[in-house]
Amino acid sequence: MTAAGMSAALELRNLRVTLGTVQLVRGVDLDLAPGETLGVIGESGSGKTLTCLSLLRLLPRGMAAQADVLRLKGTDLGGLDEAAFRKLRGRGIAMIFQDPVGAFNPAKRIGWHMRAVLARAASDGAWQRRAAAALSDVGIAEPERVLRRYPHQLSGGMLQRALIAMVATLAPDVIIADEPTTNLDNIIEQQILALFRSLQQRLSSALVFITHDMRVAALVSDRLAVMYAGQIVETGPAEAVLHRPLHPYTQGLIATADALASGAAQLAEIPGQPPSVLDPPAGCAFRPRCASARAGCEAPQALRSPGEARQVRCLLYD
Amino acid sequence: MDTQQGQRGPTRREVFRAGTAIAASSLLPPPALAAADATIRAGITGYDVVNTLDPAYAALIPEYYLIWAVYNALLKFNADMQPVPDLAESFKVAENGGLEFKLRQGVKFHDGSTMTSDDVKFSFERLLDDKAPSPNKSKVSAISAIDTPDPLTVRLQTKEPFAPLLTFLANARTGTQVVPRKVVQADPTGFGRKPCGTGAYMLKTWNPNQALRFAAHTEYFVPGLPTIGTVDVPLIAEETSGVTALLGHQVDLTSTAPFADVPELAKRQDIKVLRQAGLNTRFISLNNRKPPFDDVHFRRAVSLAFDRNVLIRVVLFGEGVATSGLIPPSLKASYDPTPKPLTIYNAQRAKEELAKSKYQAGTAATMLTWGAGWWKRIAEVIAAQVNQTLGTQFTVEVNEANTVFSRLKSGDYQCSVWGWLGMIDPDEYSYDILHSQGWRNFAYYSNPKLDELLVAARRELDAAKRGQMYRESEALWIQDMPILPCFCSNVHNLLARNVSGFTQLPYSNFGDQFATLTLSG
Amino acid sequence: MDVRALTQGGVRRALVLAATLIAGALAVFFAMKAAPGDPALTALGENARPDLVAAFRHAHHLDLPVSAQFALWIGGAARGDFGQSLTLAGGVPVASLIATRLPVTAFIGAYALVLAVALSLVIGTVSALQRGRLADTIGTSFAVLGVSMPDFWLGYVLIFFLALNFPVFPSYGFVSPTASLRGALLSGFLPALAIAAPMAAVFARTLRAALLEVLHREYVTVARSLGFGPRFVFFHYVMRNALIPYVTVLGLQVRYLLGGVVVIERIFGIPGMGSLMVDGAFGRDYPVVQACALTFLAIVLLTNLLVDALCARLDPRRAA
Amino acid sequence: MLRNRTMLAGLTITLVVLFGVTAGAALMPYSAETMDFIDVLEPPSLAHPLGTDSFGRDVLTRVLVGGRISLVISLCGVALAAVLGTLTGMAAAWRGGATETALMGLVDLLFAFPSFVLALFLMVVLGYGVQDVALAIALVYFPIFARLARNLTRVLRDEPYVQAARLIGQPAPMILAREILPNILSALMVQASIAIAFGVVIEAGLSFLGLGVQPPTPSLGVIMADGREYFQKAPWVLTLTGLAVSVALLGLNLLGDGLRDLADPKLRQALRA
Amino acid sequence: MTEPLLRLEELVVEFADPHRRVRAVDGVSLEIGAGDILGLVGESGSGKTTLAKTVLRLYRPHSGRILLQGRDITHLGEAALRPLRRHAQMVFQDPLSSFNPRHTIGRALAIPMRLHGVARPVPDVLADVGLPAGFADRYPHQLSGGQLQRAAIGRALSLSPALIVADEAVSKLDVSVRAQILNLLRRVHAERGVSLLFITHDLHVARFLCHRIGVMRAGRLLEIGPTAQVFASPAHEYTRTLLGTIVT
Repeated sequence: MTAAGMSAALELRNLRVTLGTVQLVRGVDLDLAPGETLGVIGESGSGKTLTCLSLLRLLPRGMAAQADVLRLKGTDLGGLDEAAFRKLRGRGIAMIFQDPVGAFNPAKRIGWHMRAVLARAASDGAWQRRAAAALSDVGIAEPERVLRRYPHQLSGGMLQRALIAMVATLAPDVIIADEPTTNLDNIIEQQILALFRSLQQRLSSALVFITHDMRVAALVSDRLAVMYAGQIVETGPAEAVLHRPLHPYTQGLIATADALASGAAQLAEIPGQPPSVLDPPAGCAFRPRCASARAGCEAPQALRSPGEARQVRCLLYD
Repeated sequence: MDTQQGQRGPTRREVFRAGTAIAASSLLPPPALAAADATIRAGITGYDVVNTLDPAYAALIPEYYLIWAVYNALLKFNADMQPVPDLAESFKVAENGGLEFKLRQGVKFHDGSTMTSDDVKFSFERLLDDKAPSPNKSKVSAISAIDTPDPLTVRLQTKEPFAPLLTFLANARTGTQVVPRKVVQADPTGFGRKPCGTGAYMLKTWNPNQALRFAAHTEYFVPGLPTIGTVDVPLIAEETSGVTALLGHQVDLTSTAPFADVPELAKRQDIKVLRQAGLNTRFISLNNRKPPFDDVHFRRAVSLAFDRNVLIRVVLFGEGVATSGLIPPSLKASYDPTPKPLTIYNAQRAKEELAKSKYQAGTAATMLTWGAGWWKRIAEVIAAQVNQTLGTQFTVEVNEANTVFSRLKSGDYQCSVWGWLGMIDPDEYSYDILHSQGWRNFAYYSNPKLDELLVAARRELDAAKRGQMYRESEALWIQDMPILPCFCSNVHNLLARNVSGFTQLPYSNFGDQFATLTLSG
Repeated sequence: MDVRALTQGGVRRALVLAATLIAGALAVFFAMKAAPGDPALTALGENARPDLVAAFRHAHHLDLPVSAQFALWIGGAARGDFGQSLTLAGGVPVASLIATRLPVTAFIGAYALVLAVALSLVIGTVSALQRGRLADTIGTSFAVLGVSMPDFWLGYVLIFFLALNFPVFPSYGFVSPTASLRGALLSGFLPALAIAAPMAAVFARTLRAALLEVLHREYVTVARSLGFGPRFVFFHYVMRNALIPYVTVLGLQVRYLLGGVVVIERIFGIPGMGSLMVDGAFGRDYPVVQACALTFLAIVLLTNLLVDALCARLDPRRAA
Repeated sequence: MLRNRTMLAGLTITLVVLFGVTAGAALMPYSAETMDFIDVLEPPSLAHPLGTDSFGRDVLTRVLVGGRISLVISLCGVALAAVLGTLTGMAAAWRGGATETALMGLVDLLFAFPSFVLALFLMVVLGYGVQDVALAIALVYFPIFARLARNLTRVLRDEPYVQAARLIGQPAPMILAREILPNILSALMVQASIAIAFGVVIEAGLSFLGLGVQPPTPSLGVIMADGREYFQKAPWVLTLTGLAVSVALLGLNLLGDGLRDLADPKLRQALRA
Repeated sequence: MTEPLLRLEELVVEFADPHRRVRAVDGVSLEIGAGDILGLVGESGSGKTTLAKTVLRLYRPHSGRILLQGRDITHLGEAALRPLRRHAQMVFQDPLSSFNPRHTIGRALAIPMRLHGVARPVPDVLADVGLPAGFADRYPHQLSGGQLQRAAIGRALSLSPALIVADEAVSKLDVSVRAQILNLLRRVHAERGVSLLFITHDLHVARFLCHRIGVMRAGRLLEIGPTAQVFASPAHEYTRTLLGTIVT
């Protein structure tokens, strides 16, 4: 609730995503202050990508999303029709995708993509010049040359920069970045992360940064939210979550990462497998893998607030 | 049946059908259009190959369709199939079989030159020339000398009287049409593609395999003819397509019509159907040398075992008559109208004959036939009926027409659907098919008494006596049943409502009628 | 370097094309020689005299060994001389027959292709956009029905139920487009439709599937996430990329299209390559059948080249 | 949902057709070949739902019997094409290099001929008859199966599980038979169901032109060619027979569509090419 | 001196794509001793996977030599390789596609053992990698990624190979499962003494598991050395850049 109030960039309450009778996202709340970065950590099937897509109303066919509240900069988005909502995409909320290669129309040059985006941004001047400027803002050398390239002629890192440039051109209030560096090599990943930081300073957009990698999340985020099986199981300031994780799942993830980084002889492991999306265990979904599981865990758990700006969905903190 | 019929294969249909002016005579002559500008589209149906328009070397039916329009012979047939003068003004038959012709005066070829007796002589010599043999040579080989005492007189000598010669000199499929000596000698091989005759129409353009265009010969020797300026002749491979083309107004006249369609088409108001008994004979050729047809009783049994009227009904859809011999009804002078009991369906007698034969029920035989169209239907119906009546096991084998003909010629068959069309003299039906030396004798039938009679008939110049001899011959061989006569089919032409002036003859004439065609509004 | 790669690609393609043509010629020639039937007898009549038959065989080199015949033929073919027709149009150079027939078939084929493309673009698009609704059901049903109808049967049905009742479409014959374009379009309509119907069905199904597949691509989601309008996304993203498989299938179907031409030409009496080949087949006109088969082969190969070039234009990833 | 309905419809029609051409034909009170020269060219009625032909035979009976013949011809042709094509395609893809170039060159050559031109040509060369038509269908479809099998095999060849099979030392024939074939079989089946439908069309087309099956064998093409002879007089024979053929093919095509939708996407891609 | 388990000499692998030749591996020489764990790190396109598959002779090298247990297998045909296959096995990146979707896990494990005459019950093999015996009857799609990767390791181990090549064996796994597999690999190495050629782009993982590390870029092996040494004092500029990305 830190960033709540009229000034919140984004306010989401109790988001549920369903596919037929299956609940894929089971009540997610998000709050972002302007310029804030929220890191969302989760494994495959945790529902983090669906949460993002439903914010943009771009869920795949067949899936339905419902939320009690969805406000962007205080404006209620719940009642907007598709035509009105469309105008909001890109400029109100924009998204950066995991696979930069698949994000571009393979039949068109980068310049075409830039031009199409520039047509949405209200500004003047020759589009080539502005497109080149936008590309060079994201650190692309020789932007004029890149404009003439087709997507398949560029590396993933280059494409991700170009996509970021496109989004940046629209100066959205909220940027959602869904595992934007997962498909990239280490060195490029570092550069893109740096780019995100500088971009955010420049645009003062709020950023939702989704990742499965603790270390990456820590680099960019002000606050962290950890998702497991369609629910947020822990949130808090990034420093606090990394150093004093509360939820057993978060604790396990951080222990593993620490062990790897320190070169220990044996890695701390979380036993078992992530739950099936189609049939998550009743109650606390982490219960079957949890060393601290006890009586009561089989009941659904609510979020508790054990400390300043922190929340955790675990019986241990009652 | 026509020789080409066999080889052109499945989709080919017979051509030599004729028609009397059933329709034409009942109508008043319609007012002619601006005839010189008019075009008539006369579709040749069932064929789309025309190789040559040189009468000496023509072999295909559609070639003759057109040759009849481009050339004239000394004689032509009248509606009763009697030879009457054409290029000749008159003719005399001598006791010894020699013929003398007085030619018309001032007949012009298409190139403007005048026809003389020398051109006639040249035309016959060409047929007889061994160096470039014509397929029609046999038709005129009886001629021993050709004299041209003056430019308008031609005398033909024969070693012995040869009665069919007169018929062969008519404008039919015998290659005796008159060609200009100078033009042919200038380019003997190219002549077939650039024909030049005395006929009512001359060739303008030739689109191989597609269409030909003819223009009126303005110096044609019959005053006032031809009436139509241009005749387009599309070559329509599928006979059924010819019907749809006529119904859809893409052609004005067709050379044939599918039997099945004729009864329906005849009911329509928007077209005219010309039909009459044709000059043809359809039969089952039996190999008299091979079992089981080497037994006369078996042959008789089979002949008695099927109903020819069923063939007429389901194969011809009523467009024909059952026959008891080879000579078709259109050759009135030689035709024998008396039905022969051996060719009339009689299950009881059939079984009796089978009992007398050395073969029994269960005997198998293969009946050859070919391709699509109604030929295979004949075989199917006969085999089914014979099997039902006699308990035999006749099967139908469909082959390529070429193959069937080769097998017939080499005697490598048991029985086969067969027939001939367009033959204009009884000699062709009798001598050729059943004389032991006849070249069409694929039955390998030999009967000395018949041979003798047929040779005598060839020499008989008196038409009435000659006709009687053929009737006798038919009664003679039918007892041996060397082949199974089946039927004679009608010939048809389809005309658009506004087309008149087409006189149908039994031999499926076509181009010879272009001259008198008229269009009404 | 791009230019060099391109020309190298061009040379390679030309070589492959030439090799395929030669191999095709070989196959066609020797297969035809193995066929039963004697062209001399077809040309001269079964009762032709032996000396005539011998003369015919000599004149057309039929008396030479097959390998020598092939050498003569392929040598001529390389110079555009396919010999002379034996039986169909005796003595006429086959090349000139083909020259008069090819434009007709090209016209009918192109006509059918245009009809099929036009029909399939509409049906495929509507089906994909209305997926699962009534329009889709109707469109898809048409598409499946279309492939299920034998084209020759459809040809007959069109003639008898359409042409004979609405004389604006001739039931028979063909007007050359050089003589009258209107006449050509009218006279070619029914045959082109008979050929096009099954093609349109296949194309429509392909387009529908391709559109649905592209609709699921991430770049479509990305485009929408950037706020691009639905029309813009559909034409520039979805349709543009769905055209790639569509054109590929179009190219593959040319062989069926040309196959359809063969039968339909004959039924409608259209003087094209198809009816020429059928007649040649019936008439044992070796040179004509060989030249036709080879010409058809060349048409397909050239179309493939064209489609490849088009695909390369549509899909920069495929460009050299 | 829709695809299930499509497939269900296809399956239903196919089963009805199969029943018709087997048991149905046997149950009909008429014979396909025995002629009845009284009830000639009767229009459709209760006694003869599709009318009678010019020999007085019940057209429905003939369509059912002919359908069986046509189906069997197509089935044999396609089966031959599928077996030879699959073997060729798999061998080419697995061996690669010159073998692949040579084999696929041959396949592409056959593939470059317009389908019906190839069939027509083969009929001229082979002669007419049931086996010849089946052979022509086989040769028309051989390149399609060969290309499909080759494309699929190339995709699967690089799949880790196939590489794993190589690494454990399975001999190539065993890998092809055990690891690859079962996984491309569904795509081949889809192609086969569509090919069988088209095979019937090829048979019908050839026989219709008079170059295919020859009477009295009543294949569908023969029945339609016969009906063409007297179309003006009795249009139902050609029209209704063609309609019956269309419905049967509709079933097969719907079934193929349904199967295609069920096939996994990687194979679906290859199916198209 | 004893011959190393695997020796590569100036190995070059080229691919002919339609337009040009691509040199995926460019003159790599290295050795792996018995019981050694060599990590190959590098970014995508550096040629490390191609190198791994060439070592196992899934690809045919263009030039150079591959010696496995002292035997030159560079140009051996498929048939000659077959009996040698059991000595070198592989674990793939994508666990699901490493199994024939139509075979049960039990069958997938039994086939290699039967081929090479190893008589060991499938449940025992499953137990080795921490899977319950009941999994033998399941099909691949019924297992999670981590479970499948265990089975894949079990399949490789069942032939008692001297060398296992693991190509990004944990990169497709969920974060919470990765540690399990890494621990398993380490345990397997300790218990069986099998050598590992471990391909990864994750430097943490490489440091955790490998004795020695080779750094590849654009088909070339830039440097190779003991893990601690490479991490502490990288010889190549590129290695330094790469190590700079490590977040601690």
